[in-house]
Amino acid sequence: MNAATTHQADLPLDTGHLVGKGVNVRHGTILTLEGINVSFDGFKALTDLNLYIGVGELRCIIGPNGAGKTTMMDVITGKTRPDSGEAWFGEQLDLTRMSEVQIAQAGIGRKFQKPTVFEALSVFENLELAQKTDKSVLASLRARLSGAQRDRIDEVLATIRLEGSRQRPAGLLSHGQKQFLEIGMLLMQEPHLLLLDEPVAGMTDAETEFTAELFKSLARKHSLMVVEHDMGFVDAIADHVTVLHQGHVLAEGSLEQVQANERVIEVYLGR
Amino acid sequence: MNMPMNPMPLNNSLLARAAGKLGPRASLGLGLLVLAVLVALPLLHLLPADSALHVSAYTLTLVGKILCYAVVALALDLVWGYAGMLSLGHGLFFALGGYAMGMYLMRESAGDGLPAFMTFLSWTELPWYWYGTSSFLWTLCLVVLAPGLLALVFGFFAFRSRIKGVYFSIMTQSLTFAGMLLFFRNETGFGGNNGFTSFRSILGFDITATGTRAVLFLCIVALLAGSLYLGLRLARSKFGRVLTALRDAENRLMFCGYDPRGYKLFIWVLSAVLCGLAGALYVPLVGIINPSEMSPTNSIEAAVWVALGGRGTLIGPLLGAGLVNGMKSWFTVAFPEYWLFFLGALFIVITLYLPKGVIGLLRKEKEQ
Amino acid sequence: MPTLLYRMLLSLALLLPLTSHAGDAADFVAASPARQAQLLESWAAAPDPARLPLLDALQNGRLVGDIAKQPFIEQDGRYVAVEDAAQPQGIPKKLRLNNRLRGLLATTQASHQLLDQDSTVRLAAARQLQKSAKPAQLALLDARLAAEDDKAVRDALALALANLQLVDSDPAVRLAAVRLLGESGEPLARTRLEALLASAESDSRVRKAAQTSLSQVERRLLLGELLGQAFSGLSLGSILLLAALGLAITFGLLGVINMAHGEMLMLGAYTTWLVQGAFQKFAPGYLDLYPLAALPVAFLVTAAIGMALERTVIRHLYGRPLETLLATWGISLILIQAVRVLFGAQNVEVANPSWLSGGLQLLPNLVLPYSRLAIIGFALFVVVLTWLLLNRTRLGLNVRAVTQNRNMAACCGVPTGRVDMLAFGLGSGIAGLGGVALSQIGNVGPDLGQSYIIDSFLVVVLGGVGQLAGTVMAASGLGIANKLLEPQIGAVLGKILILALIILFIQKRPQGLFALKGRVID
Amino acid sequence: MKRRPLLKSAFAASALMLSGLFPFTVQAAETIKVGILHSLSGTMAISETSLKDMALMTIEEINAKGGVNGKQLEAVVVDPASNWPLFAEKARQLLTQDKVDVVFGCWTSVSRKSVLPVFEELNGLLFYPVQYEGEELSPNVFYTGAAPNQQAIPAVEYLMSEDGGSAQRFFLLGTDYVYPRTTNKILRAYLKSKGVADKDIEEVYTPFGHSDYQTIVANIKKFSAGGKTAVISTVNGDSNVPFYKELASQGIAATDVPVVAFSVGEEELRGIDTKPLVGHLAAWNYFQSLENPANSEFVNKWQAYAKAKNLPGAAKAVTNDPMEATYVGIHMWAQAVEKAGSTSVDKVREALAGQSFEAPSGYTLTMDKTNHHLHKPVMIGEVQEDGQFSVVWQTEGPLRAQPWSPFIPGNDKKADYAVKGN
Repeated sequence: MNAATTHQADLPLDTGHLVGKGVNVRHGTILTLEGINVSFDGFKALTDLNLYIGVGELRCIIGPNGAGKTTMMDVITGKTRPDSGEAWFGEQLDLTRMSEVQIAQAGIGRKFQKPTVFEALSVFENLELAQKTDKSVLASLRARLSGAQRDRIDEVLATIRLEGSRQRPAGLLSHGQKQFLEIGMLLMQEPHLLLLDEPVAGMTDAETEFTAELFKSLARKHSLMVVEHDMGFVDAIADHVTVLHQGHVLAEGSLEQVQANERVIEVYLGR
Repeated sequence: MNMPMNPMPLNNSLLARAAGKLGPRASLGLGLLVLAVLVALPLLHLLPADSALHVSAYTLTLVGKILCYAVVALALDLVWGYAGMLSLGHGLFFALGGYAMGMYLMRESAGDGLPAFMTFLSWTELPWYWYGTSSFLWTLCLVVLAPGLLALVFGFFAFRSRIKGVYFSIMTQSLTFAGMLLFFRNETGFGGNNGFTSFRSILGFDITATGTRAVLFLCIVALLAGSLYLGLRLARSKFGRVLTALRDAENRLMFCGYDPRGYKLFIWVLSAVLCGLAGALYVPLVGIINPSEMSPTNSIEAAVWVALGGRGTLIGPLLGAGLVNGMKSWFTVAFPEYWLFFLGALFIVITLYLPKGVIGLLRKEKEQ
Repeated sequence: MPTLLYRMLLSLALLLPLTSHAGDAADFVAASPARQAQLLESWAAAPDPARLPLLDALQNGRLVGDIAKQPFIEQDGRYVAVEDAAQPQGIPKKLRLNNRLRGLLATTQASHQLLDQDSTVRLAAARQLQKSAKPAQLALLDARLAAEDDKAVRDALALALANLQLVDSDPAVRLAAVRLLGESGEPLARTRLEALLASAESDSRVRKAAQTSLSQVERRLLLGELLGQAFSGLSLGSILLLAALGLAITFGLLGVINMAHGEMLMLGAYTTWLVQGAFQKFAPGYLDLYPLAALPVAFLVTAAIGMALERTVIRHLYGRPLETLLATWGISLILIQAVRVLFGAQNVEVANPSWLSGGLQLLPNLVLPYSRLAIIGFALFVVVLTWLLLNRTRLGLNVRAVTQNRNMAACCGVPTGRVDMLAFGLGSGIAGLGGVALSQIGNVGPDLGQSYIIDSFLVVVLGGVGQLAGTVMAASGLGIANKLLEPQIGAVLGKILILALIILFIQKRPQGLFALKGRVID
Repeated sequence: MKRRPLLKSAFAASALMLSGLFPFTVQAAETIKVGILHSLSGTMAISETSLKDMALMTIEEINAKGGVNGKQLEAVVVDPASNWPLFAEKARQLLTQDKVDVVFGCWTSVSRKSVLPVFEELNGLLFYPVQYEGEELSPNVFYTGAAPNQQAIPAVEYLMSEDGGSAQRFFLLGTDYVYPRTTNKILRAYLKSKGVADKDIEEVYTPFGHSDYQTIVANIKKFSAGGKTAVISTVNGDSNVPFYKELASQGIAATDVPVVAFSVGEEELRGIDTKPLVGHLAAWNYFQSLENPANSEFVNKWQAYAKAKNLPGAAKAVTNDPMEATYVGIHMWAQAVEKAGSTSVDKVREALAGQSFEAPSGYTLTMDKTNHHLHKPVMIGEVQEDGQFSVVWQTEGPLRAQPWSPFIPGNDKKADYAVKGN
């Protein structure tokens, strides 16, 4: 229990509105991290991290445990404030100055390592809550689903193959189904950038294969950043891979390039 | 923030709604029946005392009191059962509403002079916060504003710094404790330990007259019905689903783009205002308001009503408030020395064996 | 010079063998209270060692009189005749004193003790006379001062004399007296000097000296007051700490919102009472030692009750903190009512043993009560013990392992069930120890625990859950803040202000003073 | 069967209401019902429990002598649990559901204020046995405890006398509620009339349940350096133990600064080691240590009763002023019922005026003809080592109560007889 909250900046309360409808991506880069440093009580989680993700790119991040993958996602989503460095979403949105909610509304979706869905709500309702719309208190009080919104939910239900469970409480789904539901919720948010933390953990081979298909079809329309340990999965989807080690980028390139990199081998196989 | 504060049964609220959907006609019928009984009670009270159907003032006051508590339980359930924030300070909001009404009643019985306790403190004029309290309309505003504003300010700070779980409970408890200490002081200007008593009239009507009592009772029934309707609408709206989501996975909700603070604040203030209204009706009915209503014990007891009845449902808290208070009324006469044992054992048994409360028990039987 | 003459005459009178005190006891027993007061005053001015046994008997309440007003001294149930009394007629009655007579008696005894062989007795007597000497004793003090050879006693006597000399007709004597009073740290000296300044004192040198002396005295008094405030803050802090320490384990480490924690304090205090009763019955000679015996007993009793509760109720509720709140509240109701039915709703009497009665007179206006000193020391002892237990023993290691990751600990072969039970027992036992300490300064009744529960939770939350050091800091901080605010704005507003400050403080540090930082996975 | 749960909850709700409608009572044929309204749980249980037992003992005693008007008394005991609204509810229940003819009960002023409207509305009869602040005179209440002039003022007179130590400065210490505030207001006015200056009077209030008296005792010490000081304590209940313990451990003896208390009796002293407190004072209308035949019979009877009923702490059972007032009240009511030949409230009220009773205090106490208060003697007792008081001073005879103290402005206009809604 504690406290990444200590890194939270105090923000005004009324952030229940979309910050920017569109993201300025003139230079073709959706995410820019430059010189990011994060430390917890002396432990350096990220040191001088630089990372760029292009529009429509599908990027895989790999790295041993403790390499700083999750902390990096925390920085991008506003959960952790970097001690120094810059984080830009597109050209104009400074992620270090935005709250988690503002970042989510600006179009960054995140899937947690451990699938988190609203267990007491049905699958349909989970998707309904995630849907991109006005998310202020007043709007929620008055909200009625329009036909188009309903169609969109049905569409996503079909995409994640959960049509048969639309009224089931999400808590009763299997682990893999929860993973899909969470991905479906991300889709409902219509984000520009999706951060996916170990999306295929606990999935069957068939499910993994299906997920790979799904991600490939998502790329181009969205930008994706996938953290994954399953090299087979990485091989199946990624054209570009980044290796993180001890809080900074160790290598970047195609999977073959990276796998051939001496330093990567050293890190993975030990000295 | 993995405070496992709400291991709520997964599908509780779903079931609740399922039950509602399965037998809408039956529950509506039953609801109307209860409502009819509650409306009939004050009318029967108007019958002459020797009539067989006469409802005594004692019964009416007792049932009225329990209904006021039921509103408190419902209000607490909105923040605890639905939004997952256990408040141990709802007694404060209840008492504030009561005090606001009490101020009016004191002015009414003091006439043009100062309330007796002020004369006693040798005060020669009303303190500023008493201005306007002789007006019933302003009093109604106060009944809403006093608890509402306090909840707004406290909630704003608390939710801004993400105080939740146990911390939130302890902070609310301290808040009501501080309020109690403040109101105990005679110089605070609310009658100190004695609080307000000896009310004479309300809007010019004798407060002990059967007619006044009946109308008061009807107001309480209306408040309860209104709160229930409001609760039902909220629970069925998207707002209600966001609250449930908030309770179960606040972080997920934030990454979905919802700002939890606004949601929490809204339901928190609404709940406080409902409590205040219940307090305002409670005071003329029982004839006294004093700081012990703010004692942390009272607020804990309210949490027990909710837990007993079944949180996260709308009917549960009402049942809980009724059961505990009914038992209290009976036990304090039947076993004056031992009733605390019953009450204590009840809490233990409920938490150990009935995590979903009485409602859960009833539903479980249905499923079999 | 009438004063001088008077003094010489008196001194002469003192040297004369005292004519008749043979009837003193009889006179006293027969006299009305007003006459008794006169007798005591005259005896105070003209002490006689032979009268001491009589005065001692009077003070101890052993002087009795029968119907014929004959004096006797009660000894082990027998009545020993004083002077030439015959057999007592009827059952003699104890001589009742009122406060006025008690005060006079103390003065009279002191002036008799000035003649004692032992210099410490004389010193104590001189100190008493500083407070209560009457003008009639001027000559006596003068004479004793001249005859005294012990320096400390002489200084004390000089000060006692100076009090009386403030109204001397000779300005030089007054001046010397005023200067001497400047050395004193007695609150009474300030009053006397203020009275002198307010009076029609004509001599400007005396006035000036009185001003100087007054400011000297005031400075010393201020020091005493400040130290006193700091001490009372520390003492309150130590009490809060003892009350909260057990909770820091049950709530802080196990995550159980133990509303019955206050009742563990209460049970600890009741155990103390029972142990006291047992000593009164079986070992009255060692009665003074009962608090020491009560410590282990209270620890064991409350720990056993705590463990029983853990096994039967609480272990079903781990991970559901808000439900432990309700269940333990039920437990607390039952415990309170059980004690009420068993031992009665009234408070029971727990007497301080002699070594915890009274206090250490550090400055004339600063007394540090032994009971409070002992509690501060005891609190430190318990903190150190708890720290050692948690950080230097196998059990402590297990407790920390279980509280950090229950499943992992279980996989490593830690018997989590047993560890939970022992940890809860430890927390309850420490609360029991706190109860022993609380019994020495407050009341012991069924509601004892209720008054500490809110403060205890605040201390733990403020300190940071699971942080022993934070708990210590929070307790002493709250204690000192309370005591600093109390004289300024009163106890109630002080407390409200502190609660408000805590609520604001939690804003800045929602996890308390001493929270760990780190990455958290949701 | 989808309706069952809902029907069940309806059943539960109606059962609940029935339990409210028909509370637990046993109807017996020829008895007179007597309500006892004392808290048996909660914060006030500490004081009120023994009053309940005393009332039961007195009723037993009256029944053993054949009852009242040939009928046995039947006690209906309820527990208002130190909860003030519950007091009102229980009072209404006793009067309307159990149909009792008289109620003995209440301790705190707020509980009395809470039930007062109920008694006035239903024309019930309440006997209130505790010393209180006055400022009230209801036709439905008989006050058998002391009014301020029957306790506070004689005590201060004593303190100012030579035997009491000729106090010149007064530290008025109380718990912050109406009784201490009224008493202190009266005392201040009285002291002023005796020429005591404002700077020689200090008034301090602590909250309920205050347990840390370090600062206050230090202040008393400081204040007492300015001249012969007495503390007049209206500290309530539980706070007394820490207060006296702090006095003792900071070395304030009764000879230096005597404390006279109006709320500390034998029962409270049971919880305190009195050895360091010898010489401190209390003012009451009765002490257990009084030596007269009526009292020794009273004390013996109580101790035997406590033992027979196995009351907690029976071995050390003590009597005190409110217990005596309860005892006297019940007897007076019984006498009045006999005189009136009926339990009708109006007739009993009439019969009570001028009723008298040989009280354990050794005096014949009389109910005033008009003002519903007893004429009572005032006694000052000194704390003894054994937890008892020895009387050091007492009034010549019983004093008439002044519920409307002349020292409070505006009271001269109040009628000295009972009027509704005062």
